[in-house]
Amino acid sequence: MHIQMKGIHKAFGTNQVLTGVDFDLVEGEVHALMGENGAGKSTLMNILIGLHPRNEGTILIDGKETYFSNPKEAEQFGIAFIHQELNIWPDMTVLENLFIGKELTSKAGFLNTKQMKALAKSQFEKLAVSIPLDQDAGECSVGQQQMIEIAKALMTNAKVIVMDEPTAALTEREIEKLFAVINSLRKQGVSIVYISHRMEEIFTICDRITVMRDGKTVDTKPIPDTSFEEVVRKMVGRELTERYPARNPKPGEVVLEVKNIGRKDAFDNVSFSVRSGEIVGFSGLMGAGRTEIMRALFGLDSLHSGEMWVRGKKVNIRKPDDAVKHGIGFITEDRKDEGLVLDFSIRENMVLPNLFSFSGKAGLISSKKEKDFVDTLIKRLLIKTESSETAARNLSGGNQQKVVIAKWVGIGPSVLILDEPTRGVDVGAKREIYQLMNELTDRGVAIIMVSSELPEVLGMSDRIIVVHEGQISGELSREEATQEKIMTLATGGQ
Amino acid sequence: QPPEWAKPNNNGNTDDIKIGLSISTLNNPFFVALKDGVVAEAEKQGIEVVIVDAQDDSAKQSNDVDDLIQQGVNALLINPTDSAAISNVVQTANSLGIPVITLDRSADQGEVEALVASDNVKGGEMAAQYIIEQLGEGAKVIELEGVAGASATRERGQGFHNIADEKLDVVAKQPADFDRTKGLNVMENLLQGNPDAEAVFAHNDEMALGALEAIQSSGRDVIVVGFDGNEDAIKSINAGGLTASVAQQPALIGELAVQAAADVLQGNEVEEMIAAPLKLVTKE
Amino acid sequence: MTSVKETSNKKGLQLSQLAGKLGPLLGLILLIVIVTIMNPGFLEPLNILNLLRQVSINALLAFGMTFVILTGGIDLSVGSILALSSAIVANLMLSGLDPILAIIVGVLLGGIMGMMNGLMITKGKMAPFIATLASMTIFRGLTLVYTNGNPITGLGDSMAFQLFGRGYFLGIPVPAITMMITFAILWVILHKTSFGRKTYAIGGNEKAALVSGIKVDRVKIMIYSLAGMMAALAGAILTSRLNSAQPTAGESYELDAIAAVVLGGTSLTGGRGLIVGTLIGALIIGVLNNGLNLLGVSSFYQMVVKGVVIVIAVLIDRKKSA
Amino acid sequence: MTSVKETSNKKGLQLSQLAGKLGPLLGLILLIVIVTIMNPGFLEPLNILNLLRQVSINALLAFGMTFVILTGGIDLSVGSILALSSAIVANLMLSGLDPILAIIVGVLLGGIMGMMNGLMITKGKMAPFIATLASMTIFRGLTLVYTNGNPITGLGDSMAFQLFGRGYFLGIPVPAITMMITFAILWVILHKTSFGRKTYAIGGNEKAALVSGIKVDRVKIMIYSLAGMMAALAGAILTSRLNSAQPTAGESYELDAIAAVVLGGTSLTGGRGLIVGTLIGALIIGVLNNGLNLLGVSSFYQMVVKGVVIVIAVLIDRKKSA
Ligand SMILES: Nc1ncnc2c1ncn2[C@@H]1O[C@H](COP(=O)(O)OP(=O)(O)OP(=O)(O)O)[C@@H](O)[C@H]1O
Ligand SMILES: Nc1ncnc2c1ncn2[C@@H]1O[C@H](COP(=O)(O)OP(=O)(O)OP(=O)(O)O)[C@@H](O)[C@H]1O
Ligand SMILES: O[C@@H]1[C@H](O)[C@H](O)CO[C@H]1O
Ligand SMILES: [Mg+2]
Ligand SMILES: [Mg+2]
Repeated sequence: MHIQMKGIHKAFGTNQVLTGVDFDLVEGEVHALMGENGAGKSTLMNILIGLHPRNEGTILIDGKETYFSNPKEAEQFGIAFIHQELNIWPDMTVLENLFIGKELTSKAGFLNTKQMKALAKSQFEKLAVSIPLDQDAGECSVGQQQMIEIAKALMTNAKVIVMDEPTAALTEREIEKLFAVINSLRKQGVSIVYISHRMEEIFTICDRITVMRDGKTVDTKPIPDTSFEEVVRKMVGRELTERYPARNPKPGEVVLEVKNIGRKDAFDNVSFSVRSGEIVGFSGLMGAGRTEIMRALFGLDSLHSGEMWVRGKKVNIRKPDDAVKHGIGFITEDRKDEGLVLDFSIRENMVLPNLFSFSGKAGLISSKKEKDFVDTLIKRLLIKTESSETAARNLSGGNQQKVVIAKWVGIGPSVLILDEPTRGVDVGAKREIYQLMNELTDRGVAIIMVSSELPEVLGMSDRIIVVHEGQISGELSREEATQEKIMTLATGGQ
Repeated sequence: QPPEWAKPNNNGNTDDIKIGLSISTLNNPFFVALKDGVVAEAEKQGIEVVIVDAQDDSAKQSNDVDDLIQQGVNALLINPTDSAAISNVVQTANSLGIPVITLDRSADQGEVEALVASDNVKGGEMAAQYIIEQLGEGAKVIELEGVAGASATRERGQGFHNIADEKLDVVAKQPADFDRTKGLNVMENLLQGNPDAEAVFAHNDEMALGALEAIQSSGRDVIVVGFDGNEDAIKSINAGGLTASVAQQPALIGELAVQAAADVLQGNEVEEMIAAPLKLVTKE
Repeated sequence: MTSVKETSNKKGLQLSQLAGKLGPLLGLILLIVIVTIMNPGFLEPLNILNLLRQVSINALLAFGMTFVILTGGIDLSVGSILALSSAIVANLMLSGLDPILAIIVGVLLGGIMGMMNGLMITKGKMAPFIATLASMTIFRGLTLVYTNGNPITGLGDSMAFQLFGRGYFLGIPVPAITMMITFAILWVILHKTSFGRKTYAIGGNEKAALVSGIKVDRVKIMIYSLAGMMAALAGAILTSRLNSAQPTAGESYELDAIAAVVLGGTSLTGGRGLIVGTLIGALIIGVLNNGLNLLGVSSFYQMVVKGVVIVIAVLIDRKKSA
Repeated sequence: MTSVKETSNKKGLQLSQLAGKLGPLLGLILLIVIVTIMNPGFLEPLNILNLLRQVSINALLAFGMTFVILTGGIDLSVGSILALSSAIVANLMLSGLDPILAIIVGVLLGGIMGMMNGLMITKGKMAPFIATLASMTIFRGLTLVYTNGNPITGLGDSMAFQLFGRGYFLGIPVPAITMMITFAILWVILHKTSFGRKTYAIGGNEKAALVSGIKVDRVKIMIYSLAGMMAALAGAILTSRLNSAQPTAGESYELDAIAAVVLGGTSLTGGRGLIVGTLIGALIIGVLNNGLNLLGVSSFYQMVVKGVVIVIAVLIDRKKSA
């Protein structure tokens, strides 16, 4: 299948998102689509499959003008879409999830479960996933859910598959599996649109790349003819120096220490400590239990065993507000779900964890204090916005993430837990976040960073703790850490 | 008292008389008939009527009457949702010099020119008497009560028990809110718990008709005495369904009330209690 | 994830699913045992038949409500739809239409009223609560206008019509049979067809359903229409039982229907629940009403007991899933 | 994102915010104009005073409901709390307690009843709809048990008590003054204190609020207690107006209160809305009730009109935000 999109324009209300985008996909290629957050990548693909109508422009498929009025039509035509946001029904089984909206039925109109099971099984075998089909999808880790989505798309026998950040929730292992599948699909003549913010992946798996900026196509090139630096420059419109800013850590006293903490069915016997001014990276395979450890530390889930000390004092954290009182901040995995009140302005979001410090004697919030505080943070974190009153909803992903970080910077934290701090964030914003982390540690904050991106873990951590099946399987210093060593520990080898 | 500046200046033309009718609820045929009686009589006398319906909410009724006063009515006909709750409204009307006549139910306080109603206590006694006549003393009776707290419920119950407590055996009583559906459901259950019941006294015909359905589908032989004498009930009595009903004359209550209002407005004295006669309807 | 974890996970899952299914049933059995001990008359055949007949109206409303709640919606208007369609059916019969035909027309009209809810909610993007709150008021008002506040009586004595609400077939009350047949049909639709799958999908994650190409609006409109049809069917039974159409019929029935759905373990946030649970929930409410009456509990205390039972049932349900 | 885009975004936002604020007000003004044209008597001073008094009870309930709905909850029990607290206050007065003291005790008791809702919802993890549906039944049942179904009368003639529901102060009905003072206090709490901010945060994203260290459970419990206190305050006014406590008082008042909140532009999903909108919403309902009465519209048609107005208002609101 050969797809040509020409001069595509799209506005949401008064928000002009696409202004004349050209995109071309030939048979059997893996075509990277890159651009900063909000450049319009997802929107362009949503237009292709008929989820959004376009305002202007033509779409040719194999030379013929073709427009779909809904995603189902596109799918029937052979174009499948793995969406950026997971489309998972947590209360439905894996099997039900795989066939949502396209259940196989008998002639009489009843569901044909047997046939669906057989089909699902064979697809899972191809992907080497082993998730029981009658398990609830909600019980699966984010990574497993992503694999379900991928299987779902592959099952349609599509000739074109759009993958919108398919690896954002996957660890290296799953990514390898996925790449193997992509390679075999390519051999069968299937074309793939591959959207990702992970530069390494683009250069590993893709044949061509199209870069978008501010709703326009900047350039399309074969991968061998371009370089990492060129792509970045075209994306952000300026030169970016090295990806990970240099760190010169000066670890101080131990700020947080946990001893033998455990939680039933999640993790046990976890002990570690973090010093002020230090970044401790947490690495591991998907579902290893890192997020669960952090949630429990922060009081979001209850601990069933173990002890915690903050600055040498034993603490009992049962609720997030206890954690906040002890100066612990938590930037969660999913900023939209747990990080931001999307309808709140930047200001309202930023002051949320320490409202009390803006209230006067009568309990009234002083808006001047608030405003001064927020404006300072916006400047310090280089948040791109016209004013502090802009709703968080209207910010790009990277800027949203900065607002979440700012929330916690505001409480003057001793310990900051960052869970996947740059997931789905573009290169430029990523670097700014790293710089911010450095600034924080320079001022004595202890940082715990959970990340599934190995280069990031290696690039930013002073120490790396690897988690395997709910237990700490090893610890590596910055000097001794390599991708291989981490992977060995993460998979339970010695 | 409302401030002087806010009081309405009733200097409109006093030639056309306008009366306000506030009804407790129009979701009940009894009150629909009562309203029709008022409308018919008013038309006959060339009086304009404004009608408001409280939907059985005392608070809404006081708002409604405020609104009627606002429209400059010369007299108020009030069918109270509750005798106590209406008192303030009556007092307000008194203070503005608007005469009040209550229908079917009384007002506890305030000056009322007349109460036009059936004698519900007597009606309750009539029902008990009739059951004794039919089944003899000591018969086992179930009582279906009206809306809790309504004066009709209280008075009919009171009248009924005046006699039944000594001469009958009331084996169960439950409210069914003057409602046919509830009458059916409550009766079905009560029959199960009291298989030896011989008679039912329902505080109105709607409940009686509901109870009758329950009795008929249980195949039991129980006599049912209702209250109101509405069209459906009388049909049922003639068809051998209901045994009897203490008939009120809602339309007559309405007519009498309008007449009383006209009298008062012409400066005539009226009786404080105008009783609409009750009549026991049975199959002839 | 190790295979050990998976198994334990899965077992836990099945057990809790089982408990989720059995919870309401155990509650029902417990209730029946208690009531029977206190008044053995409860188990008499006639009482059981009565009970089934009493339950049928609430159960029908609750079946429709189950679909609505599974999509994450709510329908406060079913009681008013019941009354309006009942009034129309009665009038059609008065004007000489064949009773069975009148009932069919009534059910279709109920479907149209439900469809209006569906349209307000999908095309008008109104919250289901507020859309059906408005239509509850409108339909009730129309019923009162239409009947002038008076019951419609004199429905004649068509045998078929009388049987519909009051009759027996093979010794079982016809309304109970209607209820069971409807249950069977809806069970199949919910669990064995793609329409049922879509119902769950919409309640579980509406955005994802949309992205997956499910015609969310259409499914919802059909579901609210179904709820309307169920209400009209219940209305026809009530009309036959009362041998008249009551303008106040069905007032606050929506609350009992919702209670039945929730007692049956269906989540108000949508996406989770079973229609068999709703049947059990309706039976629980029925046994409670019937049993408390048999035990001679005053209707005031009955209200308290019913409220407390709902709280306990839901709390136990929560505990289990936590 | 370019700065150009942002500006246009922001202007759009402000405009729609303004429209969101003005929409209900424009609706109210339009309504007043229409009613006045059809019956100029509407604008007479006494009628306006009456209107304010009539509105006050619903407005007080709706103020409390605004907080509840802003957190994404709902409270169906306010009508029953009104009745139960009113009965208790009346009885306290009968037993010789000073009326003002009795009212204060009543309001506190209302707060405790509301707190029970809050506890069921937070600690019991029950859906607000079902928790307050249950407590609505329970509190109503308790009221009936407590009063034995009879109104409580003979409350004596304490001047203070009579003034509370019926009196005037500086020419304005006391209930209207109570309403305005309460409004002012709640406005400050909602818009100027951290408690108010937390209310919005919980409704906007409960998980994010929790992660931000907000004591979500505590805030919610306080909010349901507030709703209970507002209901009890409304109950005290009603008791004074009716010079008696009515066991059936407040039935279905929750629906009018919810309607007022929604007409005022507050979203049922929580996180968005203004208490001034609720005041306007309550006035819209009040003008409708009063105006339709003045125009002599029959109560049946009034129901239809009220339902239709709700639909239209919400539809216009949706259009604007779309
Ligand atoms: N449904 C919508 N309504 C309004 N604006 C939208 C909508 N969807 C996307 N946008 C806006 O369109 C712009 C482009 O969004 P899009 O999701 O296509 O970006 P993207 O390139 O996929 O970014 P990311 O890398 O963060 O996924 C953003 O400014 C976004 O806020
Ligand atoms: N909502 C949930 N319900 C049940 N189990 C869950 C849920 N979320 C996660 N799990 C399970 O908990 C375990 C640990 O998951 P966790 O999210 O902590 O892993 P992680 O190391 O952070 O990996 P990632 O976030 O990259 O998926 C996994 O076995 C996962 O399947
Ligand atoms: O007297 C009336 C009628 O009996 C009616 O059926 C119910 O209310 C009573 O007040
Ligand atoms: Mg995207
Ligand atoms: Mg994680």
